[in-house]
Amino acid sequence: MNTTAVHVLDILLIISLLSLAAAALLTSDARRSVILFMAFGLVLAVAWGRLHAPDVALAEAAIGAGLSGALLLAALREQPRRALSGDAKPVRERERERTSIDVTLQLTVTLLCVAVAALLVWALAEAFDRGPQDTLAQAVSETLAASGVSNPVTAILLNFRAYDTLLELAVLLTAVLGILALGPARPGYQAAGPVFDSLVRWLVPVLILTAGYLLWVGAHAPGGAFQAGATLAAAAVVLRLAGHRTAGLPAGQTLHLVIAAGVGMFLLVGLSLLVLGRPFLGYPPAWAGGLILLIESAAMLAIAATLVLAFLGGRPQPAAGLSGEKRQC
Amino acid sequence: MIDAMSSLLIVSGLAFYLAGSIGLLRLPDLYSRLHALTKADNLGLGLLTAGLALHAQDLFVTLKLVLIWLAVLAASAASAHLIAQHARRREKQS
Amino acid sequence: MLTAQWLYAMTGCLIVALGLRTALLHAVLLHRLIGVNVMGAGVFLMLIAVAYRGPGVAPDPVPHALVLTGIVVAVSATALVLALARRLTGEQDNG
Amino acid sequence: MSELLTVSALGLMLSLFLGLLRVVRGPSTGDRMLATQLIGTAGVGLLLLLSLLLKQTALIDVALILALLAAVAAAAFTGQQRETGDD
Repeated sequence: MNTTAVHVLDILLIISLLSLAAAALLTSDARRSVILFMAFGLVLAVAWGRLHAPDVALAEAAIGAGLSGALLLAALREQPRRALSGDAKPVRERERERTSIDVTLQLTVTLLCVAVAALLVWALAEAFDRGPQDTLAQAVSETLAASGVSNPVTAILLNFRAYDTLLELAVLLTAVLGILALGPARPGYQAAGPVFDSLVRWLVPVLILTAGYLLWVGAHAPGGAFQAGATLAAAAVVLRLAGHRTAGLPAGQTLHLVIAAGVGMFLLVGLSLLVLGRPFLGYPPAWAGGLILLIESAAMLAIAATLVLAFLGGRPQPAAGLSGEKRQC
Repeated sequence: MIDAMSSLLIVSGLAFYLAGSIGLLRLPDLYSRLHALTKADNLGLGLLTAGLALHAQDLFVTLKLVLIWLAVLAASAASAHLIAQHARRREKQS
Repeated sequence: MLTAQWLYAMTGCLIVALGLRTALLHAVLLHRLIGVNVMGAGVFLMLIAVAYRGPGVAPDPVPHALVLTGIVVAVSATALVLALARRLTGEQDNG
Repeated sequence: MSELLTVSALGLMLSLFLGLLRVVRGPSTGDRMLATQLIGTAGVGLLLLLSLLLKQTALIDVALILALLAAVAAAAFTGQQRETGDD
């Protein structure tokens, strides 16, 4: 690809990103802001592809362009006239509130943000001056052969820095426990009608298959538990949008098992290795591939359940006994 | 020969894309813009994927390309329907 | 240093500043939340730009792994904030 | 062939850019949703071209995910709530 054309593409991509970010942040209408943020996510996925980060692009495509927009729209839809969207008070009062954040404060904060940006630019310039620091990247490529997988990103997440990923799954678990503790889920959606239903009927199985494919392919190509989990969660969100109340989530005890599966399997494997006289999560090279796939499968389910509960916004409600709606299919 | 075919398909796909987005920008109201957009979705991407499929090394890639086209086709039909319905509902309300 | 690397990293800085400003100044919670998310995207852009090594060269995979998990954590945290806000407005309505 | 792909990628980027103008301009939210749809389709095409140009086959999978989720935004935007359903 010739360099001038690449530069033109880069500049157009960057202008798109900046103008979408600015438009999403500067509009006063909440719905407009969410839609612009979704478009920002779409362009960002293309930018990750352009910067040779396909693993990140996969996650962004599922989350940035799908899930988080649906989540924000769902939150907005539920409370259109409440504090969340700022519509709780009459327009005049809101106007007063907006101007009451006085000009000096606005100016100070804006200057502060400019200073933060300048600091970041300076730090980056320093880093670029020193040239690429490839010590970590080199360490990864040297030990990759013994990691059990050939995709370096998966090797880092599930082997070299497995502790970090374990703790990260614990963070996700904490977030989902918080969401579950805060109350019941948002109200579901009405059946979207025959056109959307016929799409859903084949889209959901294809998304589930794609999630399985991403999990499997993650060992040697871009993909893995995070991307697969996000794709699986997207399948559930589609189900929910089509009017299925539980979005395919299991009920009660099983649900709790699933959301704890990622951390649980990680600990189980780690402790078993300790018992066998190896370091915690120090896989024997011969088993590494299998163990990673085992942990990743559990992590995929846990991540998917977490993201679906994030979209629901609380404890899923059983279909029975609520305003007499019948579940379809 | 295959290269020429592929180029022709890709270029005509691009033409539909551009026609679609110019339509989206220039046409006067939502419903006619909907119409313009489905051109880009259905034909633009269809021709593009067909052109790229001629380059595909293995069957699996071809399969994925076909799936991408079908998915966008179905999604564009469904969302055009949903958006038009939504707009009509809004009009009735006001 | 590559031009593309520099361009995208600087864009990341600008996006961080834009997001931060909204996160601090906007009166409405949802806007502030979108501000935080945009700021996160800016940080991700800086990291991925730093990892980029030019055409045909494998990029540094370590920032990729960081950003990948960051995306998932960001959306979960956003959902937690929304659930908290929902509970809060619910309480206010009842009391 | 590579030149043609490059030019096409720029063309698609232009198409995406035009869609972006409509997203920012509106006027109605329906218009913005439509334009987001166009940005998505252009993004899918762009990723497919980039997968050949940058020799990154995995970008086809990214395009696939974007394509599969293309309807989610519109459904989330137009979906009517149960119980209240007062949209």
